[in-house]
Amino acid sequence: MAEEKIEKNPEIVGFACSYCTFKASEMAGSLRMKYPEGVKLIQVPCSSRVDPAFVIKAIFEGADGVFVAGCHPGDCHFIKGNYYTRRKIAALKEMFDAFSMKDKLRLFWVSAAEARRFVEKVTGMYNEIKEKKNAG
Amino acid sequence: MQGKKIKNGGIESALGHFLKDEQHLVFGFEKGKDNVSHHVFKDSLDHYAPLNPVFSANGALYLRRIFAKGAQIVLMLRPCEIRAYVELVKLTQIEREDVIAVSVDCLGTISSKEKTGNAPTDVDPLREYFKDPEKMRWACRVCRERRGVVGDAGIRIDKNGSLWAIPYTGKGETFLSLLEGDAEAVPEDMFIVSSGKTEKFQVDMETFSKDFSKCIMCMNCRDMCPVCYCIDCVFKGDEYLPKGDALLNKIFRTGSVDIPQGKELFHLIRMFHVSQTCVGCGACEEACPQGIPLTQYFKGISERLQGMFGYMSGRSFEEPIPYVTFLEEELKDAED
Amino acid sequence: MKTGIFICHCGHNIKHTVDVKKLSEYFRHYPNVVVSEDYVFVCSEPGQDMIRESIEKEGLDRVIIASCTPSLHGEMFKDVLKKSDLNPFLLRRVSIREHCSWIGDDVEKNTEKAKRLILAGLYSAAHYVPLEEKIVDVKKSALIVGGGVSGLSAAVFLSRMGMQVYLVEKEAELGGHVRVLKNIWPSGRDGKDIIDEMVKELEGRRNVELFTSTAISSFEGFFGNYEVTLDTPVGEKKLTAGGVIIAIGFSPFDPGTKPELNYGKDKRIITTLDFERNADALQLPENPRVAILHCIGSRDEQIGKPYCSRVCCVNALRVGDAIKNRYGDSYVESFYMDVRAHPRGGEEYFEDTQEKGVLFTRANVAEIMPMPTGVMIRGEDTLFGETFEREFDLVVLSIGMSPPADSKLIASLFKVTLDKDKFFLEAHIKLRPFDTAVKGIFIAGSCSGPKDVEESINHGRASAVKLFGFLNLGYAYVDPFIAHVDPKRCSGCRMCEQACVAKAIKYDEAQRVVHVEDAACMGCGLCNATCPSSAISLKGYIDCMIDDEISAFLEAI
Amino acid sequence: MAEKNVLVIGGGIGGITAALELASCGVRVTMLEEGPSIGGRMIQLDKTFPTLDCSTCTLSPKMVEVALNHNIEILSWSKPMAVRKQGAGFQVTILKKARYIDIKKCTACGSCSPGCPVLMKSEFNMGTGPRKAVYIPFPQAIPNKASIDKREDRPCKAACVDACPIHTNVLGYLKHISEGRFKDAYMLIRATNPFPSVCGRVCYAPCEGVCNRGQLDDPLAIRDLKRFAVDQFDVGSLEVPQITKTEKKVAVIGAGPAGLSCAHDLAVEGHDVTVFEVLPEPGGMLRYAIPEYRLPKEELRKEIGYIEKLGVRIQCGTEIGKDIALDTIKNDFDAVFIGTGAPKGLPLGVEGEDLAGVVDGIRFLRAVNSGEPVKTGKVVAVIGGGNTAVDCARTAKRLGSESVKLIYRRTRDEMPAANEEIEALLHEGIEIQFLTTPVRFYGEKGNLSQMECIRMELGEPDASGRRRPVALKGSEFSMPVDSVITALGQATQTSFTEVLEMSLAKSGTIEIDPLTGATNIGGIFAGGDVSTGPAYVVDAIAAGQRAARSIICYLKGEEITAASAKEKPEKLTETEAAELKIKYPRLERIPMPEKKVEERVTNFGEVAVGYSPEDAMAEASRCLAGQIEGCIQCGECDRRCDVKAVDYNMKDEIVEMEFDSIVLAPGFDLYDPTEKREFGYGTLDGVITGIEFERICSVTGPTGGDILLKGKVPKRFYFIQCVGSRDRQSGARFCSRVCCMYTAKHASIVKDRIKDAEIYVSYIDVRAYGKGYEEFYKNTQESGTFYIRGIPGEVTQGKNGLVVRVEDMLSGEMREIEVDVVVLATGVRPRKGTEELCDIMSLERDEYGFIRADSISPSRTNVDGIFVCGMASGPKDIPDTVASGGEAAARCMEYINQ
Repeated sequence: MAEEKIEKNPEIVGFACSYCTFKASEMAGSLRMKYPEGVKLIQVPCSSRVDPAFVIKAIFEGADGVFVAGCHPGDCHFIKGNYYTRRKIAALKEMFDAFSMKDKLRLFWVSAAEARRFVEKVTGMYNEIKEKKNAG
Repeated sequence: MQGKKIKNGGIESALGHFLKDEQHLVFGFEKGKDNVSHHVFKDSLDHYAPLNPVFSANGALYLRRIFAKGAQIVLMLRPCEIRAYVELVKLTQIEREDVIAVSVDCLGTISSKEKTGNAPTDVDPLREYFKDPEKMRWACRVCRERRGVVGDAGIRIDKNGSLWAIPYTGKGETFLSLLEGDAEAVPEDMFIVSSGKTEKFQVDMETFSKDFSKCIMCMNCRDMCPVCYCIDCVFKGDEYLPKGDALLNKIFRTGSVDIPQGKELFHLIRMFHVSQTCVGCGACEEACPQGIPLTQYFKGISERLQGMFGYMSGRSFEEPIPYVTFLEEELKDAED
Repeated sequence: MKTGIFICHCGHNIKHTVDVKKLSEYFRHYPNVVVSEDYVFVCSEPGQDMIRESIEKEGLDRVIIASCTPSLHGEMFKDVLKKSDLNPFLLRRVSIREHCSWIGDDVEKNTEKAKRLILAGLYSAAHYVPLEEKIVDVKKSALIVGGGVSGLSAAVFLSRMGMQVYLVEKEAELGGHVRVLKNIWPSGRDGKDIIDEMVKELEGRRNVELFTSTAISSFEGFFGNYEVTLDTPVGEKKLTAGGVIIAIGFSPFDPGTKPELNYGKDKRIITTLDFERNADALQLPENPRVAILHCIGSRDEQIGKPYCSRVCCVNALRVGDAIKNRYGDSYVESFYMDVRAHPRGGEEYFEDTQEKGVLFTRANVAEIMPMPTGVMIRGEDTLFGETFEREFDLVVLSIGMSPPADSKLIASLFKVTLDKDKFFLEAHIKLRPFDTAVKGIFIAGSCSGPKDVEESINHGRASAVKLFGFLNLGYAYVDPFIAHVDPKRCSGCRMCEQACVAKAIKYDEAQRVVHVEDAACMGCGLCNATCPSSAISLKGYIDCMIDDEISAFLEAI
Repeated sequence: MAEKNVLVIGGGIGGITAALELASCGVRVTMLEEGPSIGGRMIQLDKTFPTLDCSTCTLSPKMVEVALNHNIEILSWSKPMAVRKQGAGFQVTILKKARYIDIKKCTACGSCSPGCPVLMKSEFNMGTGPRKAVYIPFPQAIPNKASIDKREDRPCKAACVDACPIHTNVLGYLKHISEGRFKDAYMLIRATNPFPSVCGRVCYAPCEGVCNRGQLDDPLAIRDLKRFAVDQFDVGSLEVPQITKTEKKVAVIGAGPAGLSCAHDLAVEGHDVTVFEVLPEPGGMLRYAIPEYRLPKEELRKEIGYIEKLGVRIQCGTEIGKDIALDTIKNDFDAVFIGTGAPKGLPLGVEGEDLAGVVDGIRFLRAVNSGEPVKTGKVVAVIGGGNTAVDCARTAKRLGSESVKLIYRRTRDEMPAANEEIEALLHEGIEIQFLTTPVRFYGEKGNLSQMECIRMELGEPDASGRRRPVALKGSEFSMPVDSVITALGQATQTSFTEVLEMSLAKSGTIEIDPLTGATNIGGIFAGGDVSTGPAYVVDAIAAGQRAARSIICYLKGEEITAASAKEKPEKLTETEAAELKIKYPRLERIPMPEKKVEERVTNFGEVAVGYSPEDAMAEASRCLAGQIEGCIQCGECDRRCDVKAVDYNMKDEIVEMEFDSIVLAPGFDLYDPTEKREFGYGTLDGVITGIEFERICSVTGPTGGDILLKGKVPKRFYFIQCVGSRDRQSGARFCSRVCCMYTAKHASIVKDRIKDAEIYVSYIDVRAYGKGYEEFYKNTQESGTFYIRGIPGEVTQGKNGLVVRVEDMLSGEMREIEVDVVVLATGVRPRKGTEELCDIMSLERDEYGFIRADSISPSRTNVDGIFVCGMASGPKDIPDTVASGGEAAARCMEYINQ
């Protein structure tokens, strides 16, 4: 009997800023948009609160992917926070790239109204990672 | 560029004169019986050696939290040490007021783990010795800046083996004034013309895990790192490395935990912490009892991450550390 | 630790796709959990009663409510805790509706996800400590920088409201640019009257101190208690201000920087400001030919002024109107790109001016050449695509507004930010136009971008009411979710201080550690992520909380 | 400082700013909002210029701030009716419109809206999409509570709903059908009825009997419309809802309508249900008594199939009391429902009844419905006057009998069979012999050949109110017959209950609490014919549902409570009926077509053909409830609301309040460009206004944020500025100050979302006067939007889209540009109601109707103490509105502290 292939579902941890992305995720929920349950969010006041160490920790605890998401550049509730986020996370991505795991970390800008975009971003990430994970 | 050609014994006499003041110190190298080592000269500059062919630790490590009032210290150190010093100044770990930092051209070093007795200490024999780059530590071979062009002033070696002192800041001018002779144009071509280059660092997690599997979490690498300046390391707490009850909790919750735990986590987080300030000196690797190729990783990562912002650690006192500043229009492709 | 977990069905909304019974059952046996219940509507009266009873009966010290997203019903649940004498910050909300039951249909997967989410709440809440909304004393006094119409209106309002007002003007006279305007459109009032009226009122008040010919030499401290040193003609003056309004206005664009305009080389080429000042003294022939040029120093990227100055189109209309009123048979031609007669009544004014005979030509003017017989204007009519040369007796340049000459200086003194054009930057261009990134420092009037007189008055008063709202109680509440420094762990590297947008972190030279000014902190957590040893941490979002949430999502259970 | 109270009228960004500023200064603010939520126009915007940041992101935190501020009280659905100056302050009469939702109870869970059958234009979406009559206007609404848009009282009393044993939402499904939403109609029926296709065919329709429209002209064809809705939908495609399983097991005895309805409701609740049925197939009387021509078996099978999909196991061929004892079942299950019906036919009790050729009607129908070969004679007499008798007669006719006669002892008026059934019977050529009853059967060799009858006359009324038939002595007569089918009534079969000593009535029915279905034995419930004696399908369903509700409580260990008592169907009073007759002219009921007699008597094919969609919609729209706008009080939201927050009887309130000052921020409306015929708004598809376009772009809008028109992504856009601004013709000389920029914003949104879009903008002057505006305009232009100076002369329908004719004033050429969408940047107008507002406050207005304000202190009105901010006094962009809100607050503070 052919062995049934067990599909492996990835775990994605996302950091979402309270003012934009978390709001978008709330709206995605209230509009009953669907996205994989493997995506779990941690709410932070501002994306700049995300210490790259959290990302590294999540990866070593077994996350298949991590994303950091905040307001679009220039729209930060804390005025400039996300510019710092961008620097740090871009650097961390470069570091991940050096370790040949660039696709595990992503940075998204999602405003509070962009529920659709939020869903598209996380679903896209989930599916890509899932495909890789199941490819071998 | 203007500078002063240093006469034979010029440094010794100038700094010796400088040390006459009770409060004045020189931090450089001392020639011992069978070794050259870091030394703080207080009253005289006896046995002073401008060059040290053996790398055991980064001298900037000892400078952290020097806030002495009134003392005047002249640093006569390798470029990698001065660069670390510059970073520490930016991080308010050293009061710049008290220090004149002079970077001395570095012809290369060998590891303190090698037999150290047979490396020469004088300029010319050393130049000869390191003609074969394989003798050098890997960190030196691919060093980004072996030229004495950082800090307040530099000691450069010209093609003929003569030493030149060149000021870069006001403090550098003060240093120069200690030396005899008049300022003159510095020759264009120096012995060390350019610095080494590493290839873009690329590795995979498997290799990384293998390389670090030997790690015993002694954290010597952290302790000997000149730019790992924290008084209290996050790894002392339970957030990343649970200990005691916290560890027990975790074991009860999850079933089992590898001991020693969190090797990868420790090194990667530290790597990110020092990514903008690492000078690639390789002190961590010197300190590692397990022979893990730390320099490759830390230097490799930091050069990639610094490159993103056109930053080079220790190059200038003015450049802000990239993580505490930003440009509104940059990193357009950072977003996925 | 005694944790109570309350899982809401939200009618069918959650129960529909999450096995709430299974969850409450699972957590009932979890260490440190003493109550684990599911209920149809935790937010309803009986639901709240259930929580209250559990707190009182079981002595709960943590409450976890797994229901809708935290932004809903947040305050209400906090009140429930308060009523039971439990610190409201020991409440953790877990969203299992918007983030779980509504986004997937698979009951098993959703239940698993909900379990992880609640677990994250549980782990995180274990680190919660009671927090208090702190109160800081604030001085009921305001420093107003700039004595133009904005600053004066702010001062008038604040003084009427009984606040101590210090108004600082670098010039010898108060009133700024408005003082010279003889006929302010649309009211037709004399600027001097408006200014004198306000100054007179201020001078008559005991709670107002006016400083002219005065500069600010130092500015220290934090929201509610700013220490200010003034350099006055009679010597140094120190004062404490609770808040600041920066209303330093604008600088008129200097047409001299565009040599092709030949401004300053011929008295027949003047600016709108010159016209306002000296309209009566102008010497013009019987039936004068007058050209008015729009957008001088505005919408001009070549000279680094890409912005529209907002007021100059109406100023240009004013000139045309005035000439036409005085010389009925004059020839007045306005050269424009777009006529931005946008203010209330502006469009009508534009039409009226056209009806009075002012010609409007959409044109690019290339050159202004003084000739013996007149001033020659050469340009291209962009409607007809033809070049033209015409001679005029008077050329009026409708100049734009440039940022105040000392904007950089003032910005660095108060540690606030300028925009790309060197005007002051608002915290939010639309909804927080008076706030800066620094708490207690406000901006008003043209210093944040060109504005007309009416708008500047508007701004002055509006920013003043904002400041008053901050200070009027004499104390202010501080959000509990702010940064906090553990001095024993701080290495004093000052990275956080450099990064802090709110400028709330201060370095203590003696101790070589930083501390946070509670009142100034905005609570973004950037400092926490910047500090390598997490010596500075954001209350409510400290490292171990977030780290444990990560663990809760991922570790084997 | 004594506490001061200020009234802020309008909950848009202007009002919000003023209110927050005042509250921060320690003033108590009452904010009146005419609609259900604060947020004003700004919350309707997708993005705001020039930063293109999202409007919701920036505004909703402010709205939350208002809601949380202890100094601010929001009164939604409220407006001032009268204002009187009193000293320096004002006394204000406020109308608080009823919300019909108790906001203290409402949890904003949103369960109500999906069920509401009334679709209305969404104000929030500017009519580009629908909303329900019960609704939360948008997810971020403050207060975040539902409202019911009830505008007038329903003209009828909804007697249909009260008459229905299962309270079918008749009003609701008729509303759906009348507007063509057939699936929604079906789902609504389904919500309270697991056998819609059965009830759509064979229900006795008590609803129609009481239908209030029947008092005007004809009652609605409620059952036939149900049948129509059922026909539009395949039960097989119905998805099974998510069910959370419980550990409880329930046994249902009898797979008739009562048992299966009970099983259905229990299964949805997650209980594990097993149904025991003695016959080989489930369905009970529906399966074995009702003839195929009335209820096709296939329909029934589908309905039962769905119940099985819910996880109900049906164990056929198992007789309780024989195969399994009742006490075993009681022990094996957590609860039991008995719905075994009344399966026994009652004997006639006359001589010769045992002859071959005399059969019991129930048995006869069961045999036919089981597909057994049944032969009836040439001449058949059916005894009885009920539906069963009629079914037997019509069945016999179809089986080929030459003569079929119905023998009934009373007259037509007393016949219990449904009128239309009798009509059909007569139609099919079956004769009824009234006032006759058989007294004896004769036979030859044990086979029936003759029947002796006696004539009857009607005497005194009996207990049932019907006049008792009395035999006329000596009127006996004989008739030849081959077959006699007796259909005189049915009885229960309850001997299996004896093991548990269940209490039974004399007639053999099980005694239950009629409100809960509980028997005298704990955990055992009963309902349907077994407890009432023979009744109708819908009564059985009701009984099953009632018992299910009780069992659910029982299994939870909760007290078993009776469902709320049924309202009695109410008639219109005569005056009401007379008034309505005038209001709603006579409209006759549209009959449902049936097969021709010749076609139908030869086979068992279904007789009733069903409505066409057009007829169904026309018939459904006769419903009186559907004649009104807004909520029709169908009760669906109430049924769905778990916290019972719905209150249709809520009344508008009028309150008197005192304030120290008033700040007006009623906002603005947008110019309606219909009168500008040349642009084709309202006549040409694809011509829309800017604010409608805004909604189409928005994630919370009708398309979820995709720019779609009629389901397609448009590629070519034409924006026309200054529509209704700078235009004497439309009475507005003024510049609206926002349209240039919102057009540039729209253009850039389009560019961002539709990469290959072609965009044109017509303008007179581009008034990009605010901070960052000029740069934004430049960017828009540079990223490929074509600006054309000149306003088009007309927009017409071309072959491949709309054709815009415009003279490009810069090139002087006349152009014809073909596009998919024309967006009109309509100007600003005073908000509807501004005039009334000004009148009650004695405020002056300017020539355009905006509130007149001072030119140097722009919040001052002609009445001291009343201030104005935002667009109410003339066009403003958002920053100016915020500034004016602050200024108004400042003036107001000065005024109240004088």
